[in-house]
Amino acid sequence: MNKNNNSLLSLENITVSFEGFLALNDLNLSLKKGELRAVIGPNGAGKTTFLDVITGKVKPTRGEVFFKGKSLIGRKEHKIARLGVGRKFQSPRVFENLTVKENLEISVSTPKSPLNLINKKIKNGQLDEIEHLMQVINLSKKINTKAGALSHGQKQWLEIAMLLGQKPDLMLVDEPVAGLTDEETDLTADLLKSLSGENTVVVIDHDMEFIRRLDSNVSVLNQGTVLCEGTMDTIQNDKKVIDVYLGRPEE
Amino acid sequence: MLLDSLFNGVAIGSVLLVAALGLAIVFGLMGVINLAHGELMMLGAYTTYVTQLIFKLPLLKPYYNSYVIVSIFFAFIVSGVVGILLEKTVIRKLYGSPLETLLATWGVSLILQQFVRSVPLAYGTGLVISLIIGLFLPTVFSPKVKESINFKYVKFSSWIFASLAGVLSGHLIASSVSKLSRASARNVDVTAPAWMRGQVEILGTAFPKTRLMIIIITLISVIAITLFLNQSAWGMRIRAVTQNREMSDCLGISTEKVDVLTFGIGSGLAGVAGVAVSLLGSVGPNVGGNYIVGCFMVVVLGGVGNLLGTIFASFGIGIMTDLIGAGRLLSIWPDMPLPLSNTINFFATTSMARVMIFALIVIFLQFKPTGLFPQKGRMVES
Amino acid sequence: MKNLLEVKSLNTYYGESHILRDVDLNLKSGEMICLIGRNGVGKTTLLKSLIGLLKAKKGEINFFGENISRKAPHQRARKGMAYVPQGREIIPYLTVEENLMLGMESLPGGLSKNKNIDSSIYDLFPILKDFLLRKGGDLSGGQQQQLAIARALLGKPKLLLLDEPTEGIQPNIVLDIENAINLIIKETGIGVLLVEQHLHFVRQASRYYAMQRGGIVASGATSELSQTVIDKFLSV
Amino acid sequence: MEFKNLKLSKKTTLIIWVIIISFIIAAPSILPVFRLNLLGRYLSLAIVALGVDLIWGFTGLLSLGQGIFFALGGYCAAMYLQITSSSEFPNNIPEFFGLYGVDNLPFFWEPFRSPIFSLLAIWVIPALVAGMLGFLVFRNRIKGVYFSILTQAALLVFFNFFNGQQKLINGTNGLKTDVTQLFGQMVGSESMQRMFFWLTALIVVAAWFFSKWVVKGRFGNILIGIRDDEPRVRFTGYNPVLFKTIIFSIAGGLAGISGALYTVQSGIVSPQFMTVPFSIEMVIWVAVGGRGTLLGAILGAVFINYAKSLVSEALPASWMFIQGGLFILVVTALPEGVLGWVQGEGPRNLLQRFGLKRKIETYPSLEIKNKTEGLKNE
Repeated sequence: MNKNNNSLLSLENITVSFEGFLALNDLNLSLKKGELRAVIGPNGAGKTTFLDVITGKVKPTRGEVFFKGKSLIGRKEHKIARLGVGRKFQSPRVFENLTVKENLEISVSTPKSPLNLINKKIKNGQLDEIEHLMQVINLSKKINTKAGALSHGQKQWLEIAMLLGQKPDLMLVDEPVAGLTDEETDLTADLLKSLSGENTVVVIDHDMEFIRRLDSNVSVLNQGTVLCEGTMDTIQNDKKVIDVYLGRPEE
Repeated sequence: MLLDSLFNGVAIGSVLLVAALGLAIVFGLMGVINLAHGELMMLGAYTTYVTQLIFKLPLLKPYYNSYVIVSIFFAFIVSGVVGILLEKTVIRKLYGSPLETLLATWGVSLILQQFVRSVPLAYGTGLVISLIIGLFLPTVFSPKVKESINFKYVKFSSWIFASLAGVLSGHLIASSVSKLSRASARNVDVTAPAWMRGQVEILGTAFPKTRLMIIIITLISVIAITLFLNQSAWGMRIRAVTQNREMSDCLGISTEKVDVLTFGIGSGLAGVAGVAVSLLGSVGPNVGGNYIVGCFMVVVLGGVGNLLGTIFASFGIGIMTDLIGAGRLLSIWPDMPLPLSNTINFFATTSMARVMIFALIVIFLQFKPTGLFPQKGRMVES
Repeated sequence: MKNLLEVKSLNTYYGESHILRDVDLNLKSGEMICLIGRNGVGKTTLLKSLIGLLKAKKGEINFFGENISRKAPHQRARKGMAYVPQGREIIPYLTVEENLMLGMESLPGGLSKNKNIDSSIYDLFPILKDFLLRKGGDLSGGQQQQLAIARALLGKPKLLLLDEPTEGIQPNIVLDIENAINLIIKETGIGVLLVEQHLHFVRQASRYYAMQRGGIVASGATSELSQTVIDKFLSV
Repeated sequence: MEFKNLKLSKKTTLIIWVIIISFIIAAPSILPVFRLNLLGRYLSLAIVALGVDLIWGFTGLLSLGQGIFFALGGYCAAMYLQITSSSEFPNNIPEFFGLYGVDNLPFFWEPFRSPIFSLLAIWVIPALVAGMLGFLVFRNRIKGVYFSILTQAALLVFFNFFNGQQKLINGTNGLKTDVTQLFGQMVGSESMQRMFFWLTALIVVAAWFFSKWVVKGRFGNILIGIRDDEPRVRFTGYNPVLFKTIIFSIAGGLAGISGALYTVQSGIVSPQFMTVPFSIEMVIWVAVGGRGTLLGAILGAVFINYAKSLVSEALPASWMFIQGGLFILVVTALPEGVLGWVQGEGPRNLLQRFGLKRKIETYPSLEIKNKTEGLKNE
């Protein structure tokens, strides 16, 4: 077994096939603890499927996923989440009929058993945590507002806060700045940057300005496989990447 | 013996199949569960009854023997038109919220049940006739007329004409067939014409002709619907919309029309099933309710969006019902151990067979939650 | 010459996200124009708003001088717009032949009156003839792309909307597709609105519009498409 | 599914409760016995409606089979009453057994000699059956309409089963309670019925407090989360199967209690409790009252049933039309029910609502994904 021991997450030869269509094709990728990693790639490169495989939504046709040395294949979504994998979805998916506070309560509560939730009051430490998170995302004043009434950007941030509240060892963030204004985009980039080090973060996005601002290692996916990895500068000068994004060089 | 059992199973299965066919098509293609499906069957059964009485009139008497065949067409049109009306008024507003559709169609089923109780069948027929004229008359005009601003007047006046025609025909039927002129909650009976009574002998076993007739109706319905879906222009449009609604729209297909048509055909098939059901027993306001849960079991077991699944599930359930319900396993295997034979005896009635089959389906779903033939790839997006 | 398509301050939302912001654009018959910009800037949203899959919240879409921004996609298709979406959107369980026939739905009389596929389409895409009875979903990406374009052309459109026709397709097929499209424009004089990343193809358009964050930020003749513009709007 | 979740304001809740309670207290003195008994029955139906609101209004599970659990509760209560009152019959077992030549009490009825066991069985047995059925279905991520039609099929199966078993449970005839005795009094007697009325009223209030407690805190929020976006709940580390099973089981237990109270006040339990229309009606009580409000369930159950009995007396044929129309009207025009309508901007938007405006789907692609997920998982 070719398991890299100092990596937090490693995907080995992952292949996902939907009725003959290869969404992921022999994908290999590994992440060190505390790393911030950006993943880019053209449409249909398999970025979202890549997250689906890690979080247990899609079972790969072939290959292995190791997280903290444990295989994730065949585990249920909620079990993987409890192991410490948190995910933020492409369009913000917060519980719109619950208030900001209730949304955060759901994310910070542990243990996540029905009995605990129905019986016991939320722990004081967890309340403090919520307080803290609301300051981080600047929503302290909207504590009792229904999440559905928040602006798009606020929802994006609430979802990031919910992700943080889960205290995951690995945060998977899918297009966090879609539909945000320039200013919000910059703030989000700074927020994510400040999280790395303590947390391990994977960010998927299209917005190159944003990715550049993250100032991290970048993996380029194309046709379901990792095309190239490196810093933004390396990537930009890589011939394969330019080909994918711009087509063949002009004759 | 085995042939007997097989025939019975197929007979039960074909009733299920013809009843479930429309439901499965509408569910598979549109993602809508229609709880009024049973009542659309009921309308088909009453149509058979009305047709029968009309064919007893002196003018039509010579053709009496063919009334069952004619009523299949009538039933298809009556239930289909009511279905179209249902789609245009209620279902269309609820696409994308299947649970709400479930409740609304249940409301429709209550209204339809009470309708046949409180409205004399003659005037009911008149109403259906005006619906048919009202819905179809405006469609015969050329596209040029349709696009003009005055088309709404054309529509309006065709509805007036339709109501007049409906009232007149209702009155005509009421005055010529006295049995249809009064409302009644009592069950009525359809008597099969002479050529359909009695039995046929095949390979030394006697089969009732009505059952054979139902098998034939089912067979024809399945073949017709398969041909329609696979060969006709509208069939192609329906398949396209089911598989990729947005792109079909972009190609110029009016998805609205496709929805109406699909629902109308599914409902029409319920009417055909109603004809079959009317041959089996008496016809009453509740006749559809007796079959609807069987249809649901077929849909759940067969999986969505696959005609083959519906067919397999129907015959599977039909044969199982016969095997369990008639206690046939015992006669096939007489010396089985006592506890087993006791259990089988316990379930050896039609209603207990349903209990057993439901348990089997729940067990089956533990292994294949999507049914026998799950739809592959893109789901219905409505 | 009058504009075939004229878009005026178009605004489209996707849920609450404001995707298109005051887009202006015009196109003449016989002209190919190209939309450029990185992933996620709203190019696909613009095409979807033009064909009607997304309803524009504000603004006008004039096609042959008629504002069609309230019409349903199938009505726009019948007026002469054809759409080749990203990802092709072949009807997967229909055969290639049936998929092609669907293209004729937008002709007067629709499918019911137009049953024969114009064989000149096989001159453009010979490969399709060999696969007529296969299921559309079984074709490879490049074949599906050719099928999608052929399907669009069979409706004899006045305007063709092409969304990344060369994406994920092997180079020789890309050339075939480019040639086919150039030929169509020359022969039939239709307008083409192209969304494209591959520079080679972009250069064949007469004009370009560059998009960023949902708005048009630059436009001009493709011959003047300088390296700075490319770097700014297109490259990684 | 898209609908707003409304929390009734404290003030509204209080006002409604004051009205309900003052009506309940006044009822025995203003209503004739016959009407009082009817009101008592309808109040007991409010309990099953609370359960429907818990599973449908809060969790998004549309069960069309609550009649199963309702009837189970009724059978448990009726059998206890029959057994305790059977001393004058041969073999000291309920009379009907004699008709089918059964001499010994079937073993599974044996524990029902104990009042405590019976009292427990009234809600524990339905809760267990619901829990088991629910677990098997939820485990496979069967949801939406699939869940609904499966529960309806289950209902019919139970109906057939109870209808067919003369020797064990008196089949079609059901079990009568009005001729049995409790504490030395006839259950059908006026004083006993008055007592049951008070008991029912008390239990309705208790059941409301209990339901309120269930949905109040984080547990209830998870239920709402499951209703609105189940995958998201899963990715946050919760197991929806457990939550759904528990709430379905709770609703089953409430249905059982409701069925028992209804049985002793109507004087009989029979397989008729498990007919399809009755179970669907339960849903419409909640829909009319306002789903996700709990109080709406109580009001809906009582008022619709009262209206039903009044209309049926005056114009027997028209109730089905009215009820059918009500279904369609509520679903298309008043998706949040009467309470939701009053609480929201209903009165002001009266006209607009009748224009049947559709809400804009916020994230179409996401919603489609959710919808199809239930059918597509492997």
